[in-house]
Amino acid sequence: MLAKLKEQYGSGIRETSTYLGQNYMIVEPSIVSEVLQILRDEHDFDYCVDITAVHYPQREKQFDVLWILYSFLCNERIRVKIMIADGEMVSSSDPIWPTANWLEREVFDMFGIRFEGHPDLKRILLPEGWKGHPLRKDYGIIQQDQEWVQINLGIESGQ
Amino acid sequence: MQPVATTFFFYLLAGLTVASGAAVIMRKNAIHSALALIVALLGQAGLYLMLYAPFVAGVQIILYAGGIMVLFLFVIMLVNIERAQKEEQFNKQWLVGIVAAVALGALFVVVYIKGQALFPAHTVQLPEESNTQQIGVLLYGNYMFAFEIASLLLLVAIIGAVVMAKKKI
Amino acid sequence: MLEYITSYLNSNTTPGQAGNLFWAFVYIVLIFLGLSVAVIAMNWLERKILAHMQVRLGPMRVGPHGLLQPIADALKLLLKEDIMPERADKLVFWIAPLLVVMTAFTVFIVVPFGPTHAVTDMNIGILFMLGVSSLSVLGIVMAGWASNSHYPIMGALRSSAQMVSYEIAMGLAVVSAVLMTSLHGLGTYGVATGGSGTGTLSMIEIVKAQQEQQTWFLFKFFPLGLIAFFIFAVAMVAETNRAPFDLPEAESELTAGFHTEYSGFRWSLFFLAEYSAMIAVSAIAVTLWVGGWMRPFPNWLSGDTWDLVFSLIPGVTFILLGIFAFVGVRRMPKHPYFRIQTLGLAGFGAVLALIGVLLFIPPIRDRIQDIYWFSAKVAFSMYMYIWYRGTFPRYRFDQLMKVGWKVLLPIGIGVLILTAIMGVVL
Amino acid sequence: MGADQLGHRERPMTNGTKTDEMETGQTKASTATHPEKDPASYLSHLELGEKDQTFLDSDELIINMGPQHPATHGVLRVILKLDGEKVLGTECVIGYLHRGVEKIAEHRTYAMFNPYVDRMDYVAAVSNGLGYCEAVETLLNVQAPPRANYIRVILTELNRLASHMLWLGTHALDIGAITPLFYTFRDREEILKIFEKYCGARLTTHAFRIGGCLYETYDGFEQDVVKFLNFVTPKIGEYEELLTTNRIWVERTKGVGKISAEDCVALGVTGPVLRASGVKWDLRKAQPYAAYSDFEFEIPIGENGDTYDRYLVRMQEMRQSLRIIRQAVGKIPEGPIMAKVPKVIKPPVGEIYHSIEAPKGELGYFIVSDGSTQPYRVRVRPPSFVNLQALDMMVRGQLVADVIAVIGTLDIVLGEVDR
Repeated sequence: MLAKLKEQYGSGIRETSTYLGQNYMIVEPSIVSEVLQILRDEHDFDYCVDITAVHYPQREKQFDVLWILYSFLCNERIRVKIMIADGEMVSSSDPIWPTANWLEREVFDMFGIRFEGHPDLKRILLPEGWKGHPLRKDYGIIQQDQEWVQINLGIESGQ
Repeated sequence: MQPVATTFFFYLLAGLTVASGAAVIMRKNAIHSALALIVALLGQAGLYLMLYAPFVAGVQIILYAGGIMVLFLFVIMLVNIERAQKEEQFNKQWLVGIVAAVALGALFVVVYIKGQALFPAHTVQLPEESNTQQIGVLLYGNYMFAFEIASLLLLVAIIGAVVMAKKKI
Repeated sequence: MLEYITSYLNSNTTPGQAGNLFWAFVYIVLIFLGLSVAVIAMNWLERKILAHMQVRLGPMRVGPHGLLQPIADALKLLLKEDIMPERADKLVFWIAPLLVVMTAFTVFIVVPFGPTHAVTDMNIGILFMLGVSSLSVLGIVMAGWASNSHYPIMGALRSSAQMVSYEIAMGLAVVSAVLMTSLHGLGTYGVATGGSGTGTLSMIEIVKAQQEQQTWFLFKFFPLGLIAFFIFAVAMVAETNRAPFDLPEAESELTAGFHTEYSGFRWSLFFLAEYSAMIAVSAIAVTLWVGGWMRPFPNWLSGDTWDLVFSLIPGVTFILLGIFAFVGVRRMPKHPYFRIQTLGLAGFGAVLALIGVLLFIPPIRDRIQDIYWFSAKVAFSMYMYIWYRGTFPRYRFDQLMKVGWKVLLPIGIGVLILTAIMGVVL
Repeated sequence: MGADQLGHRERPMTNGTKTDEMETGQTKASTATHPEKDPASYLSHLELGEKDQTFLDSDELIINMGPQHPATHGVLRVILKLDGEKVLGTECVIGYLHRGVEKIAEHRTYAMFNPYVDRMDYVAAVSNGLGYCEAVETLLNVQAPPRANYIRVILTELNRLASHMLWLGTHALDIGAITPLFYTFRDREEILKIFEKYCGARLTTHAFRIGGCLYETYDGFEQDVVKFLNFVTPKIGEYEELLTTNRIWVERTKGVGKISAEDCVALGVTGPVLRASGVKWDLRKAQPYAAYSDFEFEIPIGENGDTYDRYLVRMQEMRQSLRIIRQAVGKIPEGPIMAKVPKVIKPPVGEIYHSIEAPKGELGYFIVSDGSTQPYRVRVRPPSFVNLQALDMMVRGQLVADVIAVIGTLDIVLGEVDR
């Protein structure tokens, strides 16, 4: 399966390997939605378990964005990973899996990664108008949007 | 039981009815108007009671005040009534209003002057105990046909309303 | 003056019909007080019974077994801040609870607790009851609208639709019962006992008709009476907005429905009205189908001996309740902390027993036993209310309408027609 | 039908009460930012939904359900767009209980973060702990000893029972049946007592440690569990007696909140909701963890994917849990309860995803390690969060009362939705 994909995209698939029995592949951001589509349609990865991201501030391409997929038919999981720089757009997988809607919103909320073609990209867990994206490594653990708290809650600080 | 303080209650109920009737047309708020109308209807029911017509009074309360007016309120709350539009209507009809008021006033004057001749004073002591029974006998005896026609008319009205309100049945 | 007062006692009619204002006033005061006590008692009983159905204890802290809890609650409600939403329609918001309470209490004018124990007997008694109780929906609609808030207005809309719908089924059931009163001159019960062929709407006359026909209308034209009663029993639960038809105040959907924005005393008025309305419709049901003030088995167990036995039951009941209270006293923990509670319970038991003893005195006994049987039947109906609440989930709005219009209404019409046919045939 | 159309209001308002008004600003802001919608998309959008064109020109009503509402199971806020009582669309506003668990994880050591996961799905804290411990164990490449695994299974299944009981009680309460709540809470109490005796805590237990269990079972643990099993088996029948054939219950739940298997998969819905739609999939069978491969049990499935089927599936699941516990207690092995795990947990660089079948669905942990004592990133895949997304689809075109029923049947815990 992976071989077939590799054949199709060549260097687009940068790495496929297994760590502790879990498969993952790293692909180029440009082809990720096609790969995901193929994985769903041709390889029965019909269940998108999770979409998430990891922040590596010291890297040039700061973010890992991950799709964790599962196939009911093969009882198998796979992780699709892309690496993008800050501010780079990722094509949304909402058309492929409707579940991606909220998951991508959460990634946007927490990391500030924008998804292209998402129907309703806005904050989900934090309130509208909050400044900053908490799960970035440069966002301190006790940091908060003082201004927002003061305006909307009428208190000095939320801590 | 002999009635007590008849005159007092008559003027009380009549005054209540007239006052709330005026409120119905004078309030700008549709809900307040509807509530005033309910009070007017209740006052009327009281007047019926004083005329020894308990059945009519009961039906007045149960149908008009308890049934129809509730539906009125229901519809007023549901339907969007734009206030401005309503006020405009009031302004444009002042001429008609005056004509109607003058006509009605004239009628009252005539009735007041010729009242004795028109309605000769005879007090009928209606049997309070069997009032309802008599209505029943009359309704299903003498006026059977008219009664059935009326119910048929209502049936047609119901079907018409359903046809009008529903897009597809 | 004294003559005016005593003259009524010999007359065999209600104070309203006798034209005795003094006694009418006394009856009104008695009914008002009795109803308030009944609502308070009902509050405690509902919480206790429901609690025991749900494997918990219910109120236990204020007074022995929480007996004083309703009083404490009433005090709390009276002292609570009365909040009126800023943008509420002040006048309507203010009138609504009053209207609801007024209608709920007014209907008791014609409720016959006994052949002479009613404020008055109207020629249109049952019509009056239905009419006045149908006015209470106005109060609910006004409350919902005046609050100027979303949940209350949805509650108001629901309740107006619901009550108007179920009033029709209720009316049909009532009419079939009224029809039964007119059939005693013709029916199988043979001897024309002066029946004119026309029925009556008067509450007292309806019970008297059952007395003459020697049957509860519940069992008349079996099973027609039973079906009519069943329709009424369902409709009356819907009319009073109680589970499983408590959609206008559905807690889990509309927070509290039409009285969401009410607090303190105003809210307690709604509460009072709800419970007195429950008692009122139960009273209608009892009057129409279950023989009103008549004691059970008047024709099977007839005769002076049985009369005496049944007339002793009220006193026995109260004495048993008193004994029950004393058992409770014995079972109270023997700790100084509980001394006041124990004494209170003992006092309560003593009062109950005293009432029981009083009820054995012949003049009181004869006057009171009608009221006792009537109240006992109403109390059973109230217990059913609590039972429903403990057992049933809530209907959805469309299902509620379906039950009202597509089930109860056709059956009601069918029962009405069949009753009429039976009356003619038999 | 909004308050502004009632005829006499000076200022137009979208929401009636004062508290609502405070939130109106937010609502407007959130709806104003909506871009153009793709009608085929599953989600959201209050602008969608056709208007009912009767001649009475009734308008839509937008109401806020929550965040303070007795039936939204916490602080869920659902903005409903209604036509009368019919739901045209919903929008969930979540995050009122957001505590930044994932951020906290990056500043705690692996062992220190363990108690935090209990606070997510506080109704099924043991399951959360199990998932986290197993994920870290996978990362460390260690195996918990068999006895620890058996204890884990027993406690987790007890927790599943407790979670389902709480669900049943509150769900029935939402639909208006008040009595089952007290019955289920009475029986849940027995479970909590066992937890308390085992680890001292009742709700947020922190029962397991990375590598196994910290506590050996107390004396009489097995007897207690068996006693509980014998106690609770008839009780489940009792619940069913109250509800399963109750006409009103059936009418309120049959055909309500229907969702097909395809939609479930597309929306990532897992757990009993997925199974009620007819997909026979349970992680305990599909990818057995702990000691689940040792036990015999069945995966109950439904047919229609409606609220009634979900109810039946969960009832069956409770019975299956009892079966698992009975087997586990019967053959619980002797031996150590802790694997050899270093005092300071420093997993090698790498990333791992491990998921378990929590009472609500697939609960997954994605952990990235940079070789230090603190996780570089912990991502929780919360079942409630993903399942809640299906709410909009399930309630479209149904009534307000059904929204309540569907929120109940999804069995969400806001602590887990918001984290």
